[in-house]
Amino acid sequence: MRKFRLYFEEQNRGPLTQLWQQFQRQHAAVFGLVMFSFFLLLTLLAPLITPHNPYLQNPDLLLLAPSWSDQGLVQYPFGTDDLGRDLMSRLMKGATYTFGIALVTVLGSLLMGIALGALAGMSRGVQSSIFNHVLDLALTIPSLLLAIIIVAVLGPGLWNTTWAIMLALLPQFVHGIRNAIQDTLKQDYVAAYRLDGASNWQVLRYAVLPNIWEHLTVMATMALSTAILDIAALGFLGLGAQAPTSEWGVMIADALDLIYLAPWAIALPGILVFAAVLSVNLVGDGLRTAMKKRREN
Amino acid sequence: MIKALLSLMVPCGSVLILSACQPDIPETIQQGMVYCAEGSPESFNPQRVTSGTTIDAISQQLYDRLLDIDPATGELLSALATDWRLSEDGKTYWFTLRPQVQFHHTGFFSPTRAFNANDVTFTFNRILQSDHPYHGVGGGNYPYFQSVDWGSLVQAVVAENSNTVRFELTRPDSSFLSNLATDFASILSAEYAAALLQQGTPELLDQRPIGTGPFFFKEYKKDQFIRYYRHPEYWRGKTELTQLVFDLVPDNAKRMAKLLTHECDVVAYPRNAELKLITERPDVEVQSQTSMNVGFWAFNTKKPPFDNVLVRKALAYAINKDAILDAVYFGYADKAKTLLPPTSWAFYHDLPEQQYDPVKAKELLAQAGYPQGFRMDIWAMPVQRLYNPNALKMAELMQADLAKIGVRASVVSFEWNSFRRKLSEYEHDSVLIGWAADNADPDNFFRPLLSCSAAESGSNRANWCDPNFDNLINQALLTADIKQRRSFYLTAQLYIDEQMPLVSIAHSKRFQAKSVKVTGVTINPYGGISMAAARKSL
Amino acid sequence: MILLDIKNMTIELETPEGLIRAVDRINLTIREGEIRGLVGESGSGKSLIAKAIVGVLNKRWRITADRFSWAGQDLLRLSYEDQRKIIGRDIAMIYQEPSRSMDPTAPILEQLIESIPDSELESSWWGRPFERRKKAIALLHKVGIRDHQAIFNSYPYQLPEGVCQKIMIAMAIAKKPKLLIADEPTTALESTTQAQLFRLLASFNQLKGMSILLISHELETVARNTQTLSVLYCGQLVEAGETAAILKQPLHPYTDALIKSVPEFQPELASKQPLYALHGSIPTLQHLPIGCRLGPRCPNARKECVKTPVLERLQNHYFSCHFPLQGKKL
Amino acid sequence: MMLHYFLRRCFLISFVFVALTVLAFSLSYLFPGDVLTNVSGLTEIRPEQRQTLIKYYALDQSLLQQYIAYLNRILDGEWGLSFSSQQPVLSEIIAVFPATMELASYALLLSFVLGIPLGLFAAVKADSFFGRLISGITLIAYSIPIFWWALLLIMLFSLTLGVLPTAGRISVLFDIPTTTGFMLPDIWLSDISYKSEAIIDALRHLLLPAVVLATFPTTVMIRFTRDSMLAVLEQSYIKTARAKGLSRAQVLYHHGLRNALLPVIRQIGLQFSTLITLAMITEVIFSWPGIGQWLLDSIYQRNYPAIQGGLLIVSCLVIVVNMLTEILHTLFNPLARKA
Repeated sequence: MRKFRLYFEEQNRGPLTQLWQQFQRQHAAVFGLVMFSFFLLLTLLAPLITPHNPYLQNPDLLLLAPSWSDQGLVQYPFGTDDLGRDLMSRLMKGATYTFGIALVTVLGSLLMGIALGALAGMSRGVQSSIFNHVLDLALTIPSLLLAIIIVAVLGPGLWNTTWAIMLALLPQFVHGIRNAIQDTLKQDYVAAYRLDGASNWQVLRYAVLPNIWEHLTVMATMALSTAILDIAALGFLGLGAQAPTSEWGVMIADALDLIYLAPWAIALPGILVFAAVLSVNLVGDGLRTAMKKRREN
Repeated sequence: MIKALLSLMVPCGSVLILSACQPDIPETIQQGMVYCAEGSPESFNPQRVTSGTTIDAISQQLYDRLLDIDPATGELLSALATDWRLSEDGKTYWFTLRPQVQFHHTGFFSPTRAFNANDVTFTFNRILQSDHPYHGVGGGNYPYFQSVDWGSLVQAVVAENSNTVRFELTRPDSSFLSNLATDFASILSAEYAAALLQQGTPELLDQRPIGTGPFFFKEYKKDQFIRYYRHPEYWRGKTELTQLVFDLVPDNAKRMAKLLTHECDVVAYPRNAELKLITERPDVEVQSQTSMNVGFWAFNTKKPPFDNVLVRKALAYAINKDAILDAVYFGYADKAKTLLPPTSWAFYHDLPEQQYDPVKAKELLAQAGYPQGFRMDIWAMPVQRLYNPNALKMAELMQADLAKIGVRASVVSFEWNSFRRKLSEYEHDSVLIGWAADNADPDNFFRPLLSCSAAESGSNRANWCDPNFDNLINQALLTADIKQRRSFYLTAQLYIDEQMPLVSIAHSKRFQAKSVKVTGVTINPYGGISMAAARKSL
Repeated sequence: MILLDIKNMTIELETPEGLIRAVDRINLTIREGEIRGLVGESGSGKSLIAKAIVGVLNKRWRITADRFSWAGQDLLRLSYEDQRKIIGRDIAMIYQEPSRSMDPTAPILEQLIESIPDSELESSWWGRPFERRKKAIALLHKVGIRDHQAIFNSYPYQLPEGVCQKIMIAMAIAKKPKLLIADEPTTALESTTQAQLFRLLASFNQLKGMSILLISHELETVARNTQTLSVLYCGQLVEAGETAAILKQPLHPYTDALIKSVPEFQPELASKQPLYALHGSIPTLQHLPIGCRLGPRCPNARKECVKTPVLERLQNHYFSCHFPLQGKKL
Repeated sequence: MMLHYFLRRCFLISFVFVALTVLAFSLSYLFPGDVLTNVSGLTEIRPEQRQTLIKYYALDQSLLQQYIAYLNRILDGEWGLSFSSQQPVLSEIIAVFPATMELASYALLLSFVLGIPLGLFAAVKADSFFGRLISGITLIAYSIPIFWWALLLIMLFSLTLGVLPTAGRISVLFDIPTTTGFMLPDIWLSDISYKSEAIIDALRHLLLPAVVLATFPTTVMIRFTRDSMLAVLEQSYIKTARAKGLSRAQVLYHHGLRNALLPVIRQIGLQFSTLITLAMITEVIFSWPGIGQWLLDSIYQRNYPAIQGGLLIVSCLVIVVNMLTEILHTLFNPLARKA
């Protein structure tokens, strides 16, 4: 549907609009973006729009079937769990825990990563090699093991495990940012900045960061998908969120005992975690291919 | 490349299909049976434990006792002791022992002589004499015997000749015989103990057991399985099963899954929620048995604010027992009024029922000086037992009930063995646990749970030591006349209701799910299950 | 006889904004044993033509031609695979950066042996690897590399550009091609190896009668080493013919400007005199002028130049311009 | 040149190892509870024993001496006693460790056998229907949470179809003496009569956990091979090879494959620590008696010496694997040697 162009005017669109055009062209990525924004909205608005109080136990409505099966009630669309709490509002509230906390973890990890990555990237010689080796160490410890150690020291709890995941994601970020910074430092326009007398900080602020923030977002999306999976896994193992909180991983672990009576109690949180991670991955992939396509032409 | 891939897939596929048919598997496997237990045993010597999980796994399989209990009537039957005589003043007992009873022949020890009197004296002197070489081995605590204050009861155990033993007591005790019939009083091998002492590894007596029971110990992989082989010269006759494996599966859903995929033949404590589902399946059946047990919520009476009776009564009023019965027991249990189950002959029928009344609870709290409530933790045991199928779920329910009266409760749980260790050191505020009877005697409920000697040995969950409660249950033991003992127990139950050291919640039926191919496995209402008569058809 | 005959070949690039015509209806003919030059500023599409001939362009390029015949055989009718087979057998190509056009992780010996086709070997199959090795050594000696042993088991990144280019030539002549396309072979080399390279190409041309298509943007190296010449501007063929005739008497204003801008061709250039340069710059592919693409920059551009000029012929001197320098139709 | 490279590598590894032991050492202070119990692992320490123990574990000296004492205790295999079983931690680890290695190696093998061909196929036929199908499935498999994926497989294959068992390495009725710790070789070496049935049963027990664990590495392998192959296809030396007249398959096989697969080896090293995390989760779900389940039990029991031991052994494994993939990468890739 090429626009009819009467006058032959110059059309140099900024890199961002080009990126958006490439991104728009991939339908899967757009679908991912829609799902991602749905989850984002759910995370922010969950406390307001949940039909029932997620922690209100209703003793005479135990293990109600979801509304689409015959004995289900319509005001409990997804039925209730074995303590009589409405499953749908627990799932919505769960979005704030699993999705929301994952976002917070990735942002924290990103900021720390930028700080450390910049230090590692800008410094040369011994200092940068020290940074790399310390990160290689952090990279060797699997995230679950890190979580176990932190839980052992601080005790289980949602916020303790976010520390564990943040530390687990950090090495990926710092490695990625350090490589990105060192690549941009090789560019000529950085040398030009230096010649104009820019200090390290100005080079970082004006030359390097604006050029790598797209790469950062792609890394952030990849990290977000691992963060969601890790939070759900830690919740499932009982190291992360504790019993009454309605984090998705914990809900699957609770519903495990009713695997025959209420299979939907396991299926629903699982589908939501899967959808959240899929949306993040679709957006991440879409961004990556858009950047590649933009670089090609 | 793709061709190479395909050529790799074909052999793997065929191997899988081949697995469907079972060619000639040797006898030890075909006649082997798998019992899925809900937790790992703490030790292989019943004297040293009270937890039902361990008793189920070891006592009836490896050992025999002097006397046994008839599951139907609760009467005492002769086992290793063919018959027994009581002196007139009721203070000395004579037991004549069964001849030609062989101990186990295993890889690590083979006995030279049959069972005789010094095995009995060794088993009980180990508990009584603190200077006995084996007394201190492995920590030196014998919770059940200490809780029933056996040390001050039994003066001496003497072997008059090779097959008669004499017990001298300090005072007449009507529950002595039933205590000898409990699983804790299993007979060990003196010869094996002497051999281990010589080797200098006495603690192996409790880790690699030797007994006279139907199976002998082959192998134990911690938290995985215990493997028993058949004891060929068992005195009641060789069992049908050649191999018995206790598969340790703490997770209830996994245990149920293993039953449905026939990886387990018998499963302990199936989840109450799934009982309906199992009865519909043709290949699996459920056995149920009303058994003497009680699930309760005990407060640590030494820790403020639980040392105040008003607070304990308020918490009792705040709990909605009917909701718990529906959500946790799924209606397979009856509401408990007092510690004793209704089936016990000393049950107090017209004791007033504990009502669910949050308003009164708030008043009591205000009276006790806590108008805006306080913070406490509820310890929920992670393992599923017959008296409490899902303590974590029950704790969550109570958490919501307590929140209504302003009490902020948090749920705490650890792995089963460290959970019990921390409980016996009274680190808890309150705990959801329970007790299953080992014999028909009501004293088996009061003494191990609420007596002062139980408080020292760590098995009194309420940490409650009340002198006049103690002398009530002691007097009950002195007379043998049933009517008089019942009157003491009635006043004892009334006293517990006033002091409320613990809130009894429910008496649950005991369930066991097994595959239809397995026969001869019955639930023993008192103490551990026995696999001696089990048979597995193909 | 004519080896390669291409009529009206256009190459277009699919871009999101639509089709861009990079090369616009060019003709190219190469006879046996002839050395033809292809000159044009960078971005005029000369390497595109070479890659189009050899068929290594990726899917986003669309090539259409009226006639594309090789040694009398019209390739358009054949399937893509058969075209590939014929061209692969008879045409060889060498590139600008030799070190980057060799597999970085494969030793030189392996890449050399790989380029020796089986048809060249006579001995039976078990003697073949030994014979291949002997042939490879012979090839290296032919291109002037004495110490073949060190070269064999080293990797491309360890060798200087000059040696890499020689190895590329060795690989090219391994299959005794009829035509060798040299796409700016000397840009990455220093001047000494440049002269060596041209001498090598000239010797192959005389000894084996192998015709060469030399693509370059330096007019004077092409002028010295080629017999015939074609000049390209923004994808349009502006002039073609005998190199000497063109240099002596350029008909197209762009060729004239090219020749004037090379100091060696201006013997009467006084010192400190400003060098001649065509004003303006080459338009980008997206904004090509209609008609004659030199239009806006041409010194004697007129109204008619809006129509794309047709290729006209003066004996064997072709030019496409409405107003050639020598005036209309002698 | 290679020797210099090895020296630098060894220095890096030793530095990381030292940093790791410092972390493990500091843990016994960070963990709640009395330091002496955390270091020694004895749950009941009688008062008169306390003094001799403090002297033995050098807790009274400066931190540095304590660290050095800790280090040579670690090196000669004395890792303290596990709280729950009062057995030496090292012996328990040695008992459970091979099971995890077995599961992880089968998963890696599966990811190689499946991942690389599919990745190449997806790269070569990128825009064909199959190419897009493979990338779609990889994206989905990459985003499925592993524990939920395991539950689904169990529900399908074990409960409804009843074809595969749900847990364990082999049916408990089979009494297999452990010689190497790996199940299949153990069966082969053992002198039991029913060897073939035991192997079949072990394979049936191995299938589901291996497939579940292999999902993540396979998707990573496919994505990475596809991306690196696409990058290689853009390279100019592929164009020259095509121009040389080699057939399409020859070009791909000789030049494309090798250049594409080299970075994949390095990628395995980086992904190995995530593989261990997933292995731990798989073990918990399939109650596979490996180090993952052992570690998770030890966190439930607050078994601090065991956690320390687990941290050391797992991190050393990951370091060794990283080092191996690094060395393999430099051996095969001349370009890396140039750097």
